[in-house]
Amino acid sequence: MENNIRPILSVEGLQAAIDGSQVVESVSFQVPATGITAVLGRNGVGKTSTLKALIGLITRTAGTIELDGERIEKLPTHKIIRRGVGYVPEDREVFSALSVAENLRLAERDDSPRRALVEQLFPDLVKRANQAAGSLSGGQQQMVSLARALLNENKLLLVDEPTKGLAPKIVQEVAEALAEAAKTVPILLVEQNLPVVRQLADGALVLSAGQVVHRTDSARQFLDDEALTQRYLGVQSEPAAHGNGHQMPAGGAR
Amino acid sequence: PTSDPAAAGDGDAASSVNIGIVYSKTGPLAAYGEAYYEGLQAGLDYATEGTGKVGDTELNITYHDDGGDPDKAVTVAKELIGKDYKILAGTASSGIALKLVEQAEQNKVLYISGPAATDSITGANKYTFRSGRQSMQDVATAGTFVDDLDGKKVTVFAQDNAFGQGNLAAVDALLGAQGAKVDSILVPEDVTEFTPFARQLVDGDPDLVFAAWAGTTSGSMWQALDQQGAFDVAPIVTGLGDIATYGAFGDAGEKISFLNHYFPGAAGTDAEKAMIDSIEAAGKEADLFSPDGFVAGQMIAHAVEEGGADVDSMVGALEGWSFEGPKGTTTVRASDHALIQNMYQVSLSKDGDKWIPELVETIDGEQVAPPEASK
Amino acid sequence: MSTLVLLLITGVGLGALYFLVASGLSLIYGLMGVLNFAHGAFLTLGAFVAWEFSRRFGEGSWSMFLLSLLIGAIVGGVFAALTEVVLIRPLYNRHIEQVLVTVGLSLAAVAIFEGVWGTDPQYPAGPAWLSGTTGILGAQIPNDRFVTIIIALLVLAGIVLFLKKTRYGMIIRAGVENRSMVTALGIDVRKAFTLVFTLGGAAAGLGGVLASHYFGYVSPALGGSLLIFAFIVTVIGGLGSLAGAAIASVVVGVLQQLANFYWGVGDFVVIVLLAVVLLSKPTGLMGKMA
Amino acid sequence: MNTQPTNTSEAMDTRPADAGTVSAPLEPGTETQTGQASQAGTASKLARRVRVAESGPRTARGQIGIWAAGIVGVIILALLPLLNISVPGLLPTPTYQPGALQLLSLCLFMAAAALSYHLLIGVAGLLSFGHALYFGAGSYGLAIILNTFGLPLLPSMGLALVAALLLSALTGMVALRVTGIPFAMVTLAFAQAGSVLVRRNPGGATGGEEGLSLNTAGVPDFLVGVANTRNLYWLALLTLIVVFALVSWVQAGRAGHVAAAVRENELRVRVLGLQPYRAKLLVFVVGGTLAALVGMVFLLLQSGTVPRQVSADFTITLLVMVVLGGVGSKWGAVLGGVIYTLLDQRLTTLSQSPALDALPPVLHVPLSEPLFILGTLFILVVLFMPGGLVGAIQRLRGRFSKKQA
Amino acid sequence: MSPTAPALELSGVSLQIGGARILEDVSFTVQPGEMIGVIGPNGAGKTTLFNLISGVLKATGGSIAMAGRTLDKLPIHKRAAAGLGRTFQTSSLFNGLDVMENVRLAAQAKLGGSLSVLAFPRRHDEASTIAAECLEQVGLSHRAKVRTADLSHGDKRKVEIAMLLAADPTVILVDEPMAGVGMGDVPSLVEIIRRMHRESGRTLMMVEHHMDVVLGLADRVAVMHNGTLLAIDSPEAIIANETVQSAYLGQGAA
Ligand SMILES: Nc1ncnc2c1ncn2[C@@H]1O[C@H](COP(=O)(O)OP(=O)(O)OP(=O)(O)O)[C@@H](O)[C@H]1O
Ligand SMILES: Nc1ncnc2c1ncn2[C@@H]1O[C@H](COP(=O)(O)OP(=O)(O)OP(=O)(O)O)[C@@H](O)[C@H]1O
Ligand SMILES: [Mg+2]
Ligand SMILES: [Mg+2]
Repeated sequence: MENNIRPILSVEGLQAAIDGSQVVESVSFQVPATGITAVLGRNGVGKTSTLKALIGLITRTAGTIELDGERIEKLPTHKIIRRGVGYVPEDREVFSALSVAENLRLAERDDSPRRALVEQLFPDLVKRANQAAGSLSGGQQQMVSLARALLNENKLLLVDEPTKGLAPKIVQEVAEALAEAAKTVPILLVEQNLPVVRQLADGALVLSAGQVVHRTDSARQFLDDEALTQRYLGVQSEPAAHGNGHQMPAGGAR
Repeated sequence: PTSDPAAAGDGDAASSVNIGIVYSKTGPLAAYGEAYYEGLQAGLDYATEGTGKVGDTELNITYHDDGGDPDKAVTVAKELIGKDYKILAGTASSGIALKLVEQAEQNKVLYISGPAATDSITGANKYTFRSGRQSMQDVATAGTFVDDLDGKKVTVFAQDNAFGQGNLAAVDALLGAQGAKVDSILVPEDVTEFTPFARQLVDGDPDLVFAAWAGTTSGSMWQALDQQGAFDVAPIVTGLGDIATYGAFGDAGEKISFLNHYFPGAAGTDAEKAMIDSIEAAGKEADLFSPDGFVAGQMIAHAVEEGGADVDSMVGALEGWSFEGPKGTTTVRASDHALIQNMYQVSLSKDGDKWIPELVETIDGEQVAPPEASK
Repeated sequence: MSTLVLLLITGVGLGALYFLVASGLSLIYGLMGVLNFAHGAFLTLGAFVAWEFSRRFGEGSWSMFLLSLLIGAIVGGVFAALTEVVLIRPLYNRHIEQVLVTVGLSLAAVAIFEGVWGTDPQYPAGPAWLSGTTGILGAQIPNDRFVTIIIALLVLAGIVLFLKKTRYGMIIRAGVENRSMVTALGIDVRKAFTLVFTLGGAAAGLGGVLASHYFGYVSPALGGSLLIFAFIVTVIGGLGSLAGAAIASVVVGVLQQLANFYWGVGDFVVIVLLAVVLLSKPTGLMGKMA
Repeated sequence: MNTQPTNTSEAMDTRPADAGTVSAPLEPGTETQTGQASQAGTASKLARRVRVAESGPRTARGQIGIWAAGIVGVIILALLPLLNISVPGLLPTPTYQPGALQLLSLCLFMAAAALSYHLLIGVAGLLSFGHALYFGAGSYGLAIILNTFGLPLLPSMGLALVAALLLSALTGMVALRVTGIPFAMVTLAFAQAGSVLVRRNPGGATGGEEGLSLNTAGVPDFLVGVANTRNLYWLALLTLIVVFALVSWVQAGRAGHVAAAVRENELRVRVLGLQPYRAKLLVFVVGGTLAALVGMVFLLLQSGTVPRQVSADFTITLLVMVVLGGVGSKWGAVLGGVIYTLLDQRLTTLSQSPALDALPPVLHVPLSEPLFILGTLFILVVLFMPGGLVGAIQRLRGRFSKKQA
Repeated sequence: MSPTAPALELSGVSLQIGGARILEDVSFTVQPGEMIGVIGPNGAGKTTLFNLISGVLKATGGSIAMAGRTLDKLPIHKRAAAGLGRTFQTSSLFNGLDVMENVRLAAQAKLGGSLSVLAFPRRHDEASTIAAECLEQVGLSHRAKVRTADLSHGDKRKVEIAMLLAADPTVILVDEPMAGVGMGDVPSLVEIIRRMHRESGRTLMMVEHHMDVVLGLADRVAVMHNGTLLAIDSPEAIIANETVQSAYLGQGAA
């Protein structure tokens, strides 16, 4: 689905390093101005690192990044974010010593944060507003992390494994929330849960060893191609239903 | 000052003697170090008549900073002794001086300590002498402020550290022997709020107060004494420090009875004139510890003159030696190497921004001689 | 009786002085996790410059005294800001190294002060009233104690307001825990850190000027001598708790005063207090548990 | 909070459940759960980063190379007093003369002292501000025993060592009940108490400000006097070798391993069934006792003690040495100790060189203050040489071998 | 300690923090060799349950026994030494040590926790051999020398499992082992866990949100909700349970 609208994000030859060791080796891709683009790949291929490099959380050593037509590869992180990027990190990274309410207040960039949306999505957080975020359960922390990004109006959301550690019901809710959000803001989504990817993603890019090895406008097509998923994700056959299905995982029969 | 160690050591042994001066050029006692250094230059000049030689023997003097750190001083001392230095001199820090005393004894070199006041240098060993006064002499001078001590209550107001304890013991021994009832208020070291102790002093109603205080807290100590009205109760005696500390007494300055180690101009000897001239020529001012340096210069010159490079002969030459120093007649007591010297009573008065010391009385050295130290 | 009154009030005065030094330390340590060994240097510099200033432009009047307080605070703040930008910032997230550079700075700064002002103490003069006394219940209390107590209260109120009324407290607590995530929320965390450091330094500079009047001298060693008690007060009070530091200051001041006067063991008592508090409540008196 | 108090028999072992996690079922591993936890983690973070530098050349060949260099180094050091080597500026005299030997002995001692501190901070991640207490316990203990009992040197040393061991065990047992900055502060408090005690001069035992002199009556003649500086130098070298061997031994042993793991993640160690407290205590006591040993030999070298040896300043000096060399590395501690001591001792001379007088005051004033140079140097190392000297050497080597490849 | 004593027995276990009841009156028994899956919404108390069993937290009520021996008074390390092993929801590793050292510490603990300074780990001692084997099993041999801090998220999860293998406990608690593991690697991890359970007859409890995995492996499934044990039954029965469906799986589930 080629569209002629300018992509919201275009990345050319991006390289990045952590403590001097190269973890992103020349990555180029574009994120269309609408919909969800999935980033796929096995553990350790550099998905998280790519996301972090985009907003300058790890050192970018080469390449160009254009957000909405403007170059941002030289900007410090907070300036990139203020141009309208929401980031949901992989390890939740809530501020454990701060209360839930403080975590959320800290994230508010706009004059009119969308508190109602967040409260409706995660009522649990309202109940726990004064609890220290560090004492939340893993899933509750994930909600805080997501909520922080959804509070603001953004041009682009970068979301790293948002459904990890969430109960199936919440996974559904989060997926729906993302789908809802994607109506107004494009999302670059790292996700291991393939049923969720299938449900949400429009396009996809696949990483291997720090490089983009496959790009597609249709994530579904990719997932349906057994040879490709086997090659890049190591998955024999991707379960057709949502992750909550009751099928035995591959090799999981007893 | 020459400071080229390489020049030392070589050359004809008979025609030069190596002398190492270890003093604080930097560190907490740098100010004393400077006074000592200037005095020493003057003293050497005076004793060698500007030649730097006694007879044919060259005084090969090198200067070393101890930075107030005993480890550095010991390292330097060992280095020098290893390079065949026969004489060490200097330091205002009692802790460092005692380390050097130890080195002198172990290695049989002459050591003439500087302004360090601790009594334990006196009589420490055969090789150790001193060019300044010691605490006992201060205390004895304090005793001269009351005509008859018999039955009087003398309170020692001091810090509870080696210095304060030493002074208390000295007062007990010296003034107690003259019939005074000695008691004490020992303020723990590190205390910064002296008001209650000042109150305690006033409530004790003494006849004479001897304040032994060192360090930066003296300003607030005097202020507390003044605020609580201690000066209305009894004369308070303390040692007058170097010029830089005159301001520390604050408003109390004019009320304190000072004992004094050195009062410029009091002696009026040739040696003193030479010292003051020489120091002023260097753009400085004669200060409390200038004579310690000057006397050290005199003693070094005399030791070498009489003893050449032989340490035992130097010791022999110094023991019992009596000479005209910047404080008048000065004697090295043969038995324990105490330096018998005059002391002074002084008062301060304020002139605008400046404090001017005034001589009240010169106390004869024999009158305030320390009791003999047992070896 | 009057002795006890004297001990208590002067103890509180001493506590106020501790608090003035500890407040900046506690602010920086509590929020940023930096145990700032250079705090003493901020303090000393503030005191020295204020002394230089009033010496040159005439001392002894109230207006000069107040002006010198202001100057001390500004100098302390500027020095602290520079320290943060040049030394602390490049080492973010590396608390131990941050502590180490402040150790290095304190060594170097004291050496510089010695080079510039000499090792001898200098003696500042304030308004005459300051060195007088006021009688309370038969005890003659030195007047400068009252000034110290009042200014300590003002500083406490000021910092509490700053933390309550602005987002900075929150930003920094979050930033200490996970700095990059704060920037990833679009916040320039560096500015916040510099600001807090500056405030801490200003409190130190102010404390330095007051300390120089309290002790009656300024010397390069002034800051260092107060620092250890400021540390103790900060830790007893609890990480990041300004109220804790205030309470601990008064407790330590009074306790030290009593123990020193009656048994001569003030320092030991304070040390025992520190050990007991930490062993029974490692987070300190008012330290947050979660 | 009504979580049950810890049980009676093993109160210490259950402590973290109380101190760190009682109020919240925190997920361990998110290291910065509370302010306190973040403090506790800092020492380990420091040690951790240095590991990065180490992990490169830790190949078998690299190891052998290091050891070979070490052995050659020891042989050269042992021969120094017999050689006539001059290093102008660095050493005050040729190496066979007492001046140089005294300076070198001092370097070796400080290296040994730094090594004992390395055991705490580098291995177990324990940031102690009270290490000087044990060093002082050694030197003061031996001096007092020699003064009062008149025993010969070796039995006196044995006695002092036992006393220091008991002291470090006792204080360690208490201090290790807390971690992080509280631990640093409790150790500081103990050392401060020791320092105040020493300066108070109780019963005339410690000599107050002035310290004690070595009573040479019990000391064999070959260790007394400048003429025997060479023997003292060899003694210093021997001490360093012994301390190095013991530190290596403990570090490589089970206890060292567990201590290193505790440094990284204490809860995880417990969950594996190991006891952090014991491992830490063992390391603490060994570190303290070794410091006391060094302190004793130091007494012989300097013929006396001073209160500074018990002060927080001295501990900070050790910390500076370890950081200078590179936290987490034994060789770093040795290198840091030697270089710091050289600088500390020699900068005084340098700062008085007449060449400085010619400079304008802006340069002259700071440069003639040795502490200024030292402090600045230290800052520069921390800022620009993470991993200290050893880290820098390894980076250089890494670059070198990359070029070769 | 009779051989027939249950591997784990919880009776009336509760935890209150402040006013909040985190766990309330949880009782159940696990037979030796049994595998229990634990599911429940986020914040239900699953991790807390593990924390109480392993001693990381102290219960405020009730009692816990392992193989007939009460654990209530035992500190963490004694419980571990008695054969209880666990993993953490957020990977909890020795970050500054390398992967090999991490796993070897676990093996060391197993081989005897003596702290004698005389006991030296040799380069190729038993512990190292065991550790190498365990790394091989989770497929991380090639990363043995990498600091765990530098691992990607998924690889850290695998180290956790390897440590478990090396420590070789008899009763095992695993907290969300699959979270963040790429789909392609799930089957092999499932296989490892199955072997741990089946072949050596160990007792296992596993918290996991991947229903496929839970249902495929567990003999019985425990459902937690709001700090209480809602049900503990066979997988089939649990799936059929309507409360579970609505509270946990959500409408999207079959
Ligand atoms: N701090 C670090 N230092 C060095 N290397 C690192 C560091 N953090 C990550 N890496 C390496 O960078 C590579 C990419 O890691 P990244 O976290 O981006 O992977 P990922 O694709 O997100 O994996 P996962 O699915 O497991 O989260 C990995 O090989 C990892 O080991
Ligand atoms: N200090 C506290 N105060 C109040 N509530 C707390 C506290 N600590 C934990 N809780 C709550 O206890 C509940 C149980 O948490 P737990 O981590 O056991 O959940 P979980 O079932 O493992 O969830 P997840 O699947 O999300 O990991 C959570 O709701 C959490 O917020
Ligand atoms: Mg990732
Ligand atoms: Mg959980």
